[in-house]
Amino acid sequence: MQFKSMVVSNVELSPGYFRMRMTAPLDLLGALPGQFLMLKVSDAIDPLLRRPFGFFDVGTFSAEYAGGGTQCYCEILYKVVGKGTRKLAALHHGDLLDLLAPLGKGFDPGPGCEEKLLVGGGVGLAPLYYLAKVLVARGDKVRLFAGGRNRDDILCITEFERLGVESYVSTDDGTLGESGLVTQVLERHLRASGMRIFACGPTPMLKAVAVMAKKHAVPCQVSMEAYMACGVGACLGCVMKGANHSEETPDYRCVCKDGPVFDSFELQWS
Amino acid sequence: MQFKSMVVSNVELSPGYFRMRMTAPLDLLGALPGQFLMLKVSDAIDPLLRRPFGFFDVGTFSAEYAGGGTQCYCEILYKVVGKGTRKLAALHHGDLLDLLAPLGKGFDPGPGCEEKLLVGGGVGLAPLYYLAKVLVARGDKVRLFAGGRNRDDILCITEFERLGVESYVSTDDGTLGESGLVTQVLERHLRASGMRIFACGPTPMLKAVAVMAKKHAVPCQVSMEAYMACGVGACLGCVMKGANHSEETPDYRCVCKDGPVFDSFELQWS
Amino acid sequence: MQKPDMTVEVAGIKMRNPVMTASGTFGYGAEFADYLNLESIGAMITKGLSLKPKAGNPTPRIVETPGGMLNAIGLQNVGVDAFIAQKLPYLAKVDTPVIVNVYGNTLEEYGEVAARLDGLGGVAGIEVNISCPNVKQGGIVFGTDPQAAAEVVRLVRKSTSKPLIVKLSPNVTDVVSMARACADAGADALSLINTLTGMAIDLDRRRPILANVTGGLSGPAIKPVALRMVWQVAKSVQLPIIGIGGIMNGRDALEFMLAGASAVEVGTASFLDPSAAQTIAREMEQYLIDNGIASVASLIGALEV
Amino acid sequence: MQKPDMTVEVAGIKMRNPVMTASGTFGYGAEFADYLNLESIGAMITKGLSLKPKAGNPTPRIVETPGGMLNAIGLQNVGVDAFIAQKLPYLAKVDTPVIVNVYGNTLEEYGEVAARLDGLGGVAGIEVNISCPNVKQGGIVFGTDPQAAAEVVRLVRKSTSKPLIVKLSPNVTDVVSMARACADAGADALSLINTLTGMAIDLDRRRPILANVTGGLSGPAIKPVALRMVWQVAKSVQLPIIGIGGIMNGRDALEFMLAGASAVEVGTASFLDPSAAQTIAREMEQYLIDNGIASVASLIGALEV
Ligand SMILES: Cc1cc2nc3c(=O)[nH]c(=O)nc-3n(C[C@H](O)[C@H](O)[C@H](O)COP(=O)(O)OP(=O)(O)OC[C@H]3O[C@@H](n4cnc5c(N)ncnc54)[C@H](O)[C@@H]3O)c2cc1C
Ligand SMILES: Cc1cc2nc3c(=O)[nH]c(=O)nc-3n(C[C@H](O)[C@H](O)[C@H](O)COP(=O)(O)OP(=O)(O)OC[C@H]3O[C@@H](n4cnc5c(N)ncnc54)[C@H](O)[C@@H]3O)c2cc1C
Ligand SMILES: Cc1cc2nc3c(=O)[nH]c(=O)nc-3n(C[C@H](O)[C@H](O)[C@H](O)COP(=O)(O)O)c2cc1C
Ligand SMILES: Cc1cc2nc3c(=O)[nH]c(=O)nc-3n(C[C@H](O)[C@H](O)[C@H](O)COP(=O)(O)O)c2cc1C
Ligand code: FES
Ligand code: FES
Repeated sequence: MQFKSMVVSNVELSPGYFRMRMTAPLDLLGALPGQFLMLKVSDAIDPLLRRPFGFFDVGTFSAEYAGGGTQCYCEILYKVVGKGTRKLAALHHGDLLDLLAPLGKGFDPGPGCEEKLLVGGGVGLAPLYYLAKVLVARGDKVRLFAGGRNRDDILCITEFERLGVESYVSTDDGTLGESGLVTQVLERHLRASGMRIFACGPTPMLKAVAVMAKKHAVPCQVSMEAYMACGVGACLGCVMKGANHSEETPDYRCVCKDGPVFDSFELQWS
Repeated sequence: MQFKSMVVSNVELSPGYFRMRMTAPLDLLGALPGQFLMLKVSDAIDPLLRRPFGFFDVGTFSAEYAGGGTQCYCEILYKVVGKGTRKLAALHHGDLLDLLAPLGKGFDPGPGCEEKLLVGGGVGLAPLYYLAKVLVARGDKVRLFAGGRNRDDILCITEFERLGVESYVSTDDGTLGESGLVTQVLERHLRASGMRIFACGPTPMLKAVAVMAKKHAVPCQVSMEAYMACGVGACLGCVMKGANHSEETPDYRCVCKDGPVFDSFELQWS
Repeated sequence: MQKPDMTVEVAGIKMRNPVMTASGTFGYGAEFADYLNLESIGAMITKGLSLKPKAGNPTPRIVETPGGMLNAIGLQNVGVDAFIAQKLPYLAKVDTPVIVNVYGNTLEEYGEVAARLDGLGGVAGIEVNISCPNVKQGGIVFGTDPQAAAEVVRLVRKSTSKPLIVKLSPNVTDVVSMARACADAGADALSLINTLTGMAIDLDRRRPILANVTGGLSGPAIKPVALRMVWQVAKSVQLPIIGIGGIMNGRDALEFMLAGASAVEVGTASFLDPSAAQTIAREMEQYLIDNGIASVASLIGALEV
Repeated sequence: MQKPDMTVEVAGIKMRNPVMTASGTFGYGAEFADYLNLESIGAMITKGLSLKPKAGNPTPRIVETPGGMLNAIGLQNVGVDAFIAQKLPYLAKVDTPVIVNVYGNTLEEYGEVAARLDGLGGVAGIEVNISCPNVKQGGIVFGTDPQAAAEVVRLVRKSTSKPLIVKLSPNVTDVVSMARACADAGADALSLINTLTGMAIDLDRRRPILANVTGGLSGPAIKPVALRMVWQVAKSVQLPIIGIGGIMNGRDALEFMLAGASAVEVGTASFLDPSAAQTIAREMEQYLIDNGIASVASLIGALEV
């Protein structure tokens, strides 16, 4: 869908990290965790391209300004890194945005009997929160492994805990939770069956998780990032190498259309 | 000077016409009527170039938000015509702008004994208001001839009248004041000596005024507009032909540096 | 007032309005079906097609620049056979002309791809890309040397009876001589411009941002260059011209028509707004209505210089 | 940390930092004295100078475009004699190298203008503009044909002992062959790029906006093209390069240095902010401090490809 959305709120959670709520048509309630949206930050040419963000949450609220009617919303959790996100951070209630959503393929939650291990860090936690919400609602057992360089990379843990998700935090410098890599903490919980990993975060972290998942033969889905222009599979700007890619037998996947969530075994990690 | 300025207020006077007050350093009190400022509407690349505007007013006020201290301001009166002015119209109290001011050469008020005839229309009235204010403060006799296609082009007449300026309004369609051209009304008041004309408005109007001033041998100054890039006489983008210009003996004047106010006899009007 | 006549005809291809989608920016059409009515635009041009499937360049392949973007996709495509088997059937059902953009690594390949498409229902015409800056093997020569370009065009002309559009590169000293060479070699129409070759650098990593180092610049930034070239070529060559480059709205499109274009292609704009092509056609029509202009074709080359 | 070494030397001209002001965008220097410290920048390049005073083109001469601007000033200038009499004395008092940009309507004029400036105190070097797109008489040929360019450079070389910079046009198929021709003919350094030829149209009036119809595109929009050309030339030619095109801030300037430029020229940015050249030099220094880089010269050509 393409729709005009109104900013409901846009709050700085911790320095440089913002949570923004936008209005959406009711159809967006069908959006899957892991799918994403693309928004046009400016109607001028700067910045030119849309910016992609995962869903941090999708739901409904009673919109006071709309006379208490039920209004669908979506939320993103974003980090200010460049000119687009800088402009986003300056938006206020009432500002309008143009959205494409939902885009791409989301997480496959798998059977309910499995234990769901969510692994992420920084803004990688954003789509995992929406995933956790959906999994918890289904009654699944969910654990969160949140890692980062330091405490600033660990966001919204209380939100996860409020859902009843058990959280394991680790930081490289030990400023929050255990000191060390998130994969070390994750590995202690891994068993060969009845588990499924969902990971989102910086590519090196995803790679480490993918390698570990392979070693322990645990199914693992990763949510990837790539520079995007169109978001709909048309420009071929956002591709990644599939597991069997070679110069002779090319196997590129579009992050925007075939992903952003991939089975970690499908991708080439070298 | 180049300085950062804060928007104090930005009010729509009539549909599409705005009056904006901005803070300025005290030195700006030296700005002459007819001089102008250039402001950067956006810190991004769109719009890229600065936009030029005449001074509608320059003065001081007691700034409540600055603890009642005396603050210098400048004001512009502008019409929304394109993307730069559209962006300007969206500014609020507290927004920041980058200004170059004062630029160019202002009106030469001439001796006090003369009668001052101000001729303008639309936003051309803007610099004339500041001129009227200065002339009235000197004790000069000032008359305003405001013309336009219809009533929407006649702005701020009450402001002029509040200064004690006698105003003669004419519109092409007769929706305000006399029906007809401003030059017809002006001509009725012209005498060969003891008068000085100051005109600002669309080029055809200025040309008509210049021709009439010549016919009656009345000194006449006109404030011109031109596309500008630098505003300081460096790019040579804003030139006009001087009276003696020819291909062989070129005589170009910079509107930004040699103008925007010119003696009407100096320019080529063909 | 009556609705204005928005139809145009280019190289025998009749279009309901002058707005076509530019190759490489509209996938194979289906990607955009959710966002606009494919039967509301003038024509669709598909992603550049080569004889064999092509992997394209390593990533990153795109980067934003001031008022534009660079791409170095490297012509990743499914190859002509897969296109015919998998993509064309969908496109053929849409009541809008489909123009297939083709590319060859060698002179011969150009001829072969064109030959495979000849006689196929659902293919309204062929746009020959002699101007892709992002592939190494000779692409540059075909697009920048009039003789080489003429050779490609002659061969493709022999290989197909379809309407033949040749797409020109802006990375040349003299676009008019390229245009003349293609016209003389048998092109039915010319489209221009393809992207300007550019580069972006990651200062902190001290590396080019694109894996391919250089890429093609598109978007609003290039519009003045595109307008100039369209105007130059339209003045000098007696073929219909399709204008391309930074078209974002109806006014931009109409400016290209004044400069001499019979139709336009919309590229980067479809990334900013997937319904751009339809919106632009609508804005053009509205401009005609607002200004009492009866037919869009009357604006072609109507610039007063 | 110690202050980094910002000095560079180009064609024997020693500069306190790599930021020069581009010809035609900084007048004759004095226009900017109120807005920045002329002794804080690397060098000043003056408006293109011809033998006789030149009226330039009719107006409008400038127009804004997406992320850039077109200009068709047409080299309005006071002529070399008036420059020496009226402008140079002021400039000579400023402790910053002054480079004089020169232009000839004919081959001979190039030689004569250069000869008049030879031996003059206060002139640190000459930048030969073989690339102005806005004048009719042959300007295009000198800037787009390697032989013609080489002829100009040889003649100017003979006419002056000053450091000789040749400014290249981007409106060519192969900028490297232009660069080589100028290098072989005796240039001490190359500066690039001049403006890209473009056009803008007033849809409602159905007329070109510029009286000259076409003009030169400058500003952020052209930066990717400029970076690419600087990189191509720096790889292939053994002369110092001065990078120009859309430089708006210190990061932009440093990107050009990574691509191979020994110094940069700031053009359009001075219109947006008359203190731009000084600000950019300061931002470059700050980047070096923040990243512990001891000398700006160490970044020249440091791009890892
Ligand atoms: C599927 C997907 C989901 C994402 N979800 C989130 C999220 O939930 N929260 C969040 O903070 N960020 C998320 N990102 C990253 C986010 O898109 C970038 O941080 C953002 O585009 C940066 O824009 P900018 O203008 O501030 O930065 P700039 O560096 O100025 O952007 C320049 C260009 O690079 C692109 N770009 C820069 N960084 C990235 C990146 N990491 N990934 C993709 N493109 C990039 C921009 O889109 C733009 O085209 C996601 C990215 C993808 C692909
Ligand atoms: C010395 C001077 C004083 C002026 N004073 C006033 C004033 O007091 N009030 C007011 O409303 N307007 C004034 N103008 C005109 C004002 O500068 C333009 O209306 C404004 O720049 C339009 O910008 P835009 O982005 O909205 O329009 P766009 O059409 O989008 O602008 C595109 C480009 O054209 C230039 N441009 C467009 N119209 C004009 C114009 N009439 N004159 C000069 N450049 C133009 C813009 O500066 C910009 O570079 C003055 C112009 C000059 C030269
Ligand atoms: C991502 C991308 C891919 C492109 N692929 C092709 C292609 O395969 N064949 C081709 O002829 N042109 C290709 N182009 C060029 C466009 O068709 C068009 O000529 C160019 O982008 C300029 O138009 P625009 O400014 O409207 O985008 C591509 C452009 C982009 C941005
Ligand atoms: C208004 C204007 C006038 C110019 N005049 C000259 C000139 O006289 N000689 C010259 O060599 N280049 C001239 N140029 C080109 C600039 O020096 C520079 O090469 C070009 O603008 C690209 O740099 P930028 O993008 O930083 O502006 C002019 C550019 C502009 C915008
Ligand atoms: S962003 Fe265009 S194909 Fe993925
Ligand atoms: S605006 Fe640059 S010289 Fe007047």
